[in-house]
Amino acid sequence: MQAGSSQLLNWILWMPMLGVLGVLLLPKDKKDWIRMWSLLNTALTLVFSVVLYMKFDNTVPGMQSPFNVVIPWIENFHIFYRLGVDGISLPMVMLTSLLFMICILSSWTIEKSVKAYFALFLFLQACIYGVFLSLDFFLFYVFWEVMLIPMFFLIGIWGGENREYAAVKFFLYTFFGSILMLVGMVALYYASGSNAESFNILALSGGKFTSLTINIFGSTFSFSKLFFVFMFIGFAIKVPVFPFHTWLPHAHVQAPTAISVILAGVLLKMGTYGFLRIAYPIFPEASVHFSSAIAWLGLINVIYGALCAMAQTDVKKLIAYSSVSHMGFVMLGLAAMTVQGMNGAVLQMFNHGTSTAMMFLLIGVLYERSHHRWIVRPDGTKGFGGLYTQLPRYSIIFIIAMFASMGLPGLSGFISEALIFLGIYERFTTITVLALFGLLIGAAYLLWMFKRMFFGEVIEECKEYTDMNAREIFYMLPLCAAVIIFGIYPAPVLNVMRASVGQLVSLLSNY
Amino acid sequence: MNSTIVSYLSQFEGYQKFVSMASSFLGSNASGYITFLVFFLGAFVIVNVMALIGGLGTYAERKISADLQMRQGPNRVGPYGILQFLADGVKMIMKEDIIPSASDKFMFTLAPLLALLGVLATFAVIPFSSGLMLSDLNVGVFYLIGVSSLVGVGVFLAGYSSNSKWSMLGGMRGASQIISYEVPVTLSILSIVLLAGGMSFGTLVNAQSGFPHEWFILHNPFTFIGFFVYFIGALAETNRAPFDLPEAESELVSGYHTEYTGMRFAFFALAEYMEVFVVCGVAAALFLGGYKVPFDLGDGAFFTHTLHLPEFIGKNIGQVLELGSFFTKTLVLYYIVIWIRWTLPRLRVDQLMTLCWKYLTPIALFNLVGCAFWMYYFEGKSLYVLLFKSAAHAAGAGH
Amino acid sequence: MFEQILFLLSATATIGFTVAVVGTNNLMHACMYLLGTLFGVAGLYATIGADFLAATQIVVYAGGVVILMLFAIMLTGGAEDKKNRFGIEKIPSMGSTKTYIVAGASVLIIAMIVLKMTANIHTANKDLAVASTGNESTVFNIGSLLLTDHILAFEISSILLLGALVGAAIIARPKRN
Amino acid sequence: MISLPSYLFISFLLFVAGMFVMIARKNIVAILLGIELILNSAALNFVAYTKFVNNNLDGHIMSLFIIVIAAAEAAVGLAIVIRFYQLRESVHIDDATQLQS
Amino acid sequence: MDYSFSNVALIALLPFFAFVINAFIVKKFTKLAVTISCLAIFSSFLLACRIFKDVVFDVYSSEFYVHKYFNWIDISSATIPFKINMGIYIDNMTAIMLLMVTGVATLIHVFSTYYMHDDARFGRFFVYMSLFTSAMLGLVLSDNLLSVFIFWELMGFCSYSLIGFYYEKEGAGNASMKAFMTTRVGDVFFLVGILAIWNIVGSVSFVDIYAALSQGKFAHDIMIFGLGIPVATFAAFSIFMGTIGKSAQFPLQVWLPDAMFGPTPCSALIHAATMVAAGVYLSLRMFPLMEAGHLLTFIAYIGAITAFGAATIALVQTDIKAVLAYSTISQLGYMVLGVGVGAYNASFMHLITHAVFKACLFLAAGSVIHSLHDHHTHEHVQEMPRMGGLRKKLPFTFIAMMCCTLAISGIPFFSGFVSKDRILGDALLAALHHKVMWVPAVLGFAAAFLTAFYMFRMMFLTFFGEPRDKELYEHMHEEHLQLNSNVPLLILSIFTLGVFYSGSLTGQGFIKVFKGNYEWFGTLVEKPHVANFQDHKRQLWTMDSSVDREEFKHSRYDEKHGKTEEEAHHVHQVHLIGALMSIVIAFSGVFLSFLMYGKKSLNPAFWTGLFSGWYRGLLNKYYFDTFYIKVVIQKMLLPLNNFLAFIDMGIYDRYAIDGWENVNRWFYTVAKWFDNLVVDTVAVDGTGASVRLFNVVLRTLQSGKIQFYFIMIILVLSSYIWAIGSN
Repeated sequence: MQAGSSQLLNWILWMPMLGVLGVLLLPKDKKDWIRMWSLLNTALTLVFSVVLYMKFDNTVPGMQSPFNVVIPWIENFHIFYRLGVDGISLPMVMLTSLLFMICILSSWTIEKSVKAYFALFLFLQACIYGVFLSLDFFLFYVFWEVMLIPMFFLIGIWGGENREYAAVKFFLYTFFGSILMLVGMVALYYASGSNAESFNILALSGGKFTSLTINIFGSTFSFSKLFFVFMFIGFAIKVPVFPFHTWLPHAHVQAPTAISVILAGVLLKMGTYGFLRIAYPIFPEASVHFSSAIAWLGLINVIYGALCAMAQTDVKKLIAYSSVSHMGFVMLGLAAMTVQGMNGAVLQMFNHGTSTAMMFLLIGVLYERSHHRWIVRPDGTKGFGGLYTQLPRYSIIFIIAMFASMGLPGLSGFISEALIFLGIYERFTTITVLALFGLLIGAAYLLWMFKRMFFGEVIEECKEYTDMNAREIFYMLPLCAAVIIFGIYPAPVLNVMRASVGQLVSLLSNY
Repeated sequence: MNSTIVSYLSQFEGYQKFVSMASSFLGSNASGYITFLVFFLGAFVIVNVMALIGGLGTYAERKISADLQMRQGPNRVGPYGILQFLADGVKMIMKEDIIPSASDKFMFTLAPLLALLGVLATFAVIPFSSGLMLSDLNVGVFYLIGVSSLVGVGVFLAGYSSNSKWSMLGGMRGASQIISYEVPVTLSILSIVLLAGGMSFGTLVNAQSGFPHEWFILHNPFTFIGFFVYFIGALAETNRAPFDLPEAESELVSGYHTEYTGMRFAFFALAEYMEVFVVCGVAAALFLGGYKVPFDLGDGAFFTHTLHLPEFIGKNIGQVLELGSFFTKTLVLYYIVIWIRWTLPRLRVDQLMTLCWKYLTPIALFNLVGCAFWMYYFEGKSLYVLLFKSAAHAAGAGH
Repeated sequence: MFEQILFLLSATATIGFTVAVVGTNNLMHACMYLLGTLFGVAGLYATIGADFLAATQIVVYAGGVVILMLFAIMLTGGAEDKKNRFGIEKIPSMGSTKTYIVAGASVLIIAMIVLKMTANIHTANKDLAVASTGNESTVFNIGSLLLTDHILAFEISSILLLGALVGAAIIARPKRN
Repeated sequence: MISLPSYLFISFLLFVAGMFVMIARKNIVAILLGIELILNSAALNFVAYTKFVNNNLDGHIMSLFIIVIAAAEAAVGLAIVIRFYQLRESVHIDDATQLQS
Repeated sequence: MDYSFSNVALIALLPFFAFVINAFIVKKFTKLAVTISCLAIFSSFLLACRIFKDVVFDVYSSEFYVHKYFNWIDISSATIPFKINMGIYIDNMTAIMLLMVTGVATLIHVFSTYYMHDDARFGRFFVYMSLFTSAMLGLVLSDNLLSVFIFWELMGFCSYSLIGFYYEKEGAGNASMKAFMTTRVGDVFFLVGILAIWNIVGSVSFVDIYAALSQGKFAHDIMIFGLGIPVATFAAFSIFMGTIGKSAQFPLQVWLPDAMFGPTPCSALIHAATMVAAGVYLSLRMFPLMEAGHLLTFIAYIGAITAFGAATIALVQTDIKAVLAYSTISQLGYMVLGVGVGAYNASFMHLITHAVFKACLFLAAGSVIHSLHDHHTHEHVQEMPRMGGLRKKLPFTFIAMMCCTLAISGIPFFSGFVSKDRILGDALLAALHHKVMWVPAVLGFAAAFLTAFYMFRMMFLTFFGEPRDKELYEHMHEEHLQLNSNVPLLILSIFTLGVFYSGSLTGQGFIKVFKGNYEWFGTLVEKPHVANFQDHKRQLWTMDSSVDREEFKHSRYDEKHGKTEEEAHHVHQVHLIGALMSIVIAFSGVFLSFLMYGKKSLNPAFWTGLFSGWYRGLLNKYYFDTFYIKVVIQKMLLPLNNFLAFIDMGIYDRYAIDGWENVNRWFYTVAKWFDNLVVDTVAVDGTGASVRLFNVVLRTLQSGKIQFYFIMIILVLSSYIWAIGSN
């Protein structure tokens, strides 16, 4: 530990763990105590994150040394407990803190083994913080993997009717990617000389493996290109990028509301965060080499996700595919490797986190009333109709969420998408023009869904639904505020990230 | 050895002259012998004075209880009956010394001696004043705790060796009670040790000052609670009401000393009253500033330097003030102990244990951890300093 | 001078009480003699400057262990020999001639060996033996050592104590119904 | 007078006495008593050596741990004795031949 | 003049504040919310008046220009700068636009308090209107394309919300979605254009774009889809696609008629006066780029086709609002045609005049609809066949509507004549110069004829003749002069007079406005100067390289660009012809309509019967909707979606991903067999058996006596120590 270092990151990381302990100590029957405790815990974490944001120095690129924590962990293998925060991870940490607090509120109605639920939930939070904050590759990997455990149980126990299948699929799929990543990690460890810095992400980055080659199966490969592909698959599964995306609709649809929110709002960002933190800085020349491939995959994500979303009759599945589409924009921004594109990508990560979280939360609210999610039932009848008349407050918030997701100017999605397009147009003009049609289709499926569910006469079934109650409105408000405020004035987020992103871009521009 | 009776005396010229005179008389360095002599004398005086105080304790108890019950109390022997305890003592000595035939004679005789020994040994470290302290051990408090647990052995042996059911039960109760309550008491003391940074009484008392806000009891919320934990635990350790279960008359005739008569019984009684004084003294020393006098009058500097009194007189006036301070605090606590005895009803055995293990011990542990946190976060500053000095500092009053 | 007086007293007490522990046939008395031995050892500690250790010895043994043993003796039928529930008479529990002989033989062997060993070590280290210097307070140093160099042992022993506490409570609790 | 051999001798006596008690007595409590003696002898040895040979505090700390272990041992051992007595109405060592009650 | 950023931006911000406040209080304090909205827009109007006053009466110059900006997004890192600025940009055109928008919006707000009063969501309507007005004003004030795009989309959102205002109706949902999606098609292209311009200029501020144009930065090609396209053409086309979407030009005109599902005041403001005109405004702003991209011919064609096609469809509509909707499309087509033929300020003038008279027309139609209340269905009547003879009951509405109809038909002395005639005159001039332009010119004149015809058809059907639905007529109340119902109409109808816009009838001196200038419009509105304009010609791309492009660069009314005497005379001649032709055409249209619907000497049914094929086509709007919905969406897009979704979940996920399960199953069957037989039975159990042998031996040493063990330990230890010691 360095002298004078702040323990803030440790607090943020371990606070949820304290929460888990507290939940475990509370008696099983005191459900409200457990909920209140979890809420208190997440609120405290949020406070810590805000303090972190306040103390953050916008002008400094890279890791902010006052927050760094370095403690030897397994010294024989040069594994350290190394935490740090920079402009890329800070928005993610803020997002995580905010969403988890909101999700605790939205999970208030869960009655099935409350104790286990909240314990796992807080555990999940800690793991996610671990991923976003760790600077040691091994530590990163550990959190990355451990995160699967609570997720598996949360989907598998509290999910919908087909939950076991979804949980197992999610687990195996992401696990497959992680194994490739593990291979990459080990290769890096040996390639960098297995010394004290071999797991240090910062020390590894900067294009040190450019000219290295490796012999596998008798043929020679470029070390960096080979392992960039490995890492790429590992992260791409999490994002998810086109051929690896099929776990997502299952997991989202089957997961309970709060978990869907976390899945879409935070978990998907871990993939793109991995690119920004690991794949790009460590293999810059390979990233530049593969950037057009990434751009094409991103384009496919955008268009394909949007088209698939349009065909869905299950609202949640529709939103799940829309996440695929939106994460495609992030991939496009990453492929741009310009300052606008990268900033836009990070901002889009944040903005998609808020807007898609709103969508999932709203669908959760509706599901609590209707207990089904069909826009059109398989037999062709309407699942919902005239909700605008029946649920006016709900509809207004839904409109905000929908248009934010669609990228309406004045709401948060637009700025990030515009920045991404400004960034990528320079390098891939054709892809940009094609990807812009993703916006069009995006608007189409959302509006079509909205039209089918909200307009028209109230159908018989919907007449019993009650409008959102105070708790539900309360937890939607911060997200609404975020969506609107960052849509008009994104500087609070952009200022934080620009120095770090700029550093990354200038690294990449050398290749 | 920070401040003992010897080191106090050796700062005066008279003593030094006496030592050199004795050395020349003996032909070798006599300081060791004289130190031994001083210790011996000091111990003798203190033991006797304490025995007196123990005796007076019985008188005080009777007088105060009478007062509380609107009676007269002893009033025949001496003025206000103040010599009553002497009369009782004479009566005790005159009584026949009975040893039950079925008892274990060796241990029957050993038990009261052990009890008395345990109490008297503690006087070695009690800080009556900065000069009047027999030995300022580095492990003072620790020593005190250890030695005073001999009382428990004595009580138990008395109960066992009497070979009587009442005694047996009383002895068991006494021993278990003393062992149990040692835990919260020690933990509360430990939190004070944490704040003062040492276990010698000199360190502990010197970490405080004359005014109440400089005492450890008002140092932080944890010590404030800790004082009460200590006090309750000390009551139980000395078998005082409302924890006087080992000698509960209504249940066990007279508890572990049922079979004892005469001077052996007097030893037990004396031990009890002296132990009450000891625990009150420790409470005063640890929590209430001990012998400290306001405005640092105790070190005599005021009298010698400002009033230009001779050094010997000035310092001794300081010592007297300190003694007064210590005894005032101790005796007030003593009064409270007696007051409690005549006010509160006795607990049941299980309630006693519940109180100890389920309430006092966790609270004491919490206090200990709390004090540790306090030390860590506020760098050991007291609540008063934090509230007023820091506020003054913040207001720009200077550094 | 004090120290030498104290040493003489303590050594005498230790040896005397130990012999008494071995010699007595009354378990209760043995226990009391043990208390004397322990105090003697505490005194010995004090003579070589282990003040904290001496205090600990008194606190732990006099306050805890001896009383515990007294309790145990009392709860297990006191000092007298007893028959077991099968009615078969056994060797007296405080020992018989036969056990004394066996013990004496064993002790003799080990005593010889230990003496030989200490003699070896002693001759080997004769030059290294330093004279006792001034006795300073050990409290602070022990405290800091416990929390720095020996922290692991310290923590483990605390866990051990906790385990012993819980374990003893559970084991000694009479069975329900 | 205060020298290493004298301490070692006292410690040796304690050890031998403890061992004798352990072998000769058949009462379990008595055996535990012997164990205490042996532990004390070891602790005394540590302190003596550390004083006269190393002149540091390691021996003290070791002795502290010995005391701790002695306390724990006494607590658990006596608990077992009491439990054993409840089951067998005996504290005779030779009655303790079965691993289960 | 002191124009700080804040006091100019206040024009747009006041309605926005009204929106924010109203959004929260509208449920509880509806009246207060409405008042706040109206006051906000009126204050904006006053502020706009101040700017307009400065433009016209204080400055008297064409160089009125305010440009202030602030830094909105700054993501520049240590090495790479990147900033996006937002700002306000005021020139003469902006000032006129501001006045028009705020004025019309104020009157419509006032009218809405009457029209929407009985509606259940009276307050919420004003919330949307405030947001819309602020967005429109923001667009007008914008100094760059990105903020134009932002407000553009915001207006789209308001339009969406207001079309879907009656969300209980199924049709409202469809219409709103259609409107949003159709304009969104254009918007996507618009965004492409913005990106292209940004990539070249490094900014999208108008000033920077003009500067870049004059420096010739657009003179290169860009590779898209493997094709090389001149970047100016690409950018101009993309931007113009935005205009097509927003201004409902061919082929994206389908949404505007459906947009009439919204409340009539919103149709007046959004779908007639302001939002749809914003598309044309954008084209005018980007006029130099259009020129640089050689896109004007294309624009002219699009405009003319739209103007003519929409006019033909309007002929057969029976819904009063539908007629007005198609006429709006048609008039927008005129404006675009004006852009295409280079009639820069004529086009802009038409934008302004059209806004005024079309807003008035819609409000009048609203007044008519509001007064016709069907007591059976409890709905308002919009169908013209059930009207007729309303002149007597609605005299003020009739006056207002008549003025506007005269204006739109191009009758002299009314504003429509002034502006439309100039566009047509320029079109004629262009046609004379180049054969390609004949088609737009002819279509333009034909559309003018049709306009006069269908507008008067509407007037005749509505106000003249005998009431066709007697019961409806009986239930109508007499109209009285009322501050919030027909006074706004009358105020608007005053401004349909031509003198407010021009000092002349045909472009020649008639009234001197100020300082010897006849034309305040011509003085104030001037084509953006692009000095040293470098033309990028690409041999393979340009349709006809022989065309003298220089001709298109200056409007005929551009006084500043000195023409030779001969040229001026030529222009004058052509315009005179054009004016005469349009007067003749207008009157003949009116006359034909009078014959058919006034005097009823010609039976419309005969003509429809004669051209029944055409008639069906017109009724079905040339099958555009059918094509888009039935073919493009239902036959192509949705099946594609379903197919992809099926591939994704049904085939790819099911076989390619989950299929691994079978592979695994085979593996573990083999592994299980191996494990059972070899590992478990032979290796593991065998080891156990061998251990058991030793047990038998060692068991005998267990005596169970502790002291025995203890002695053993001592002996063993002793021997061990002995062994060590003896060494």
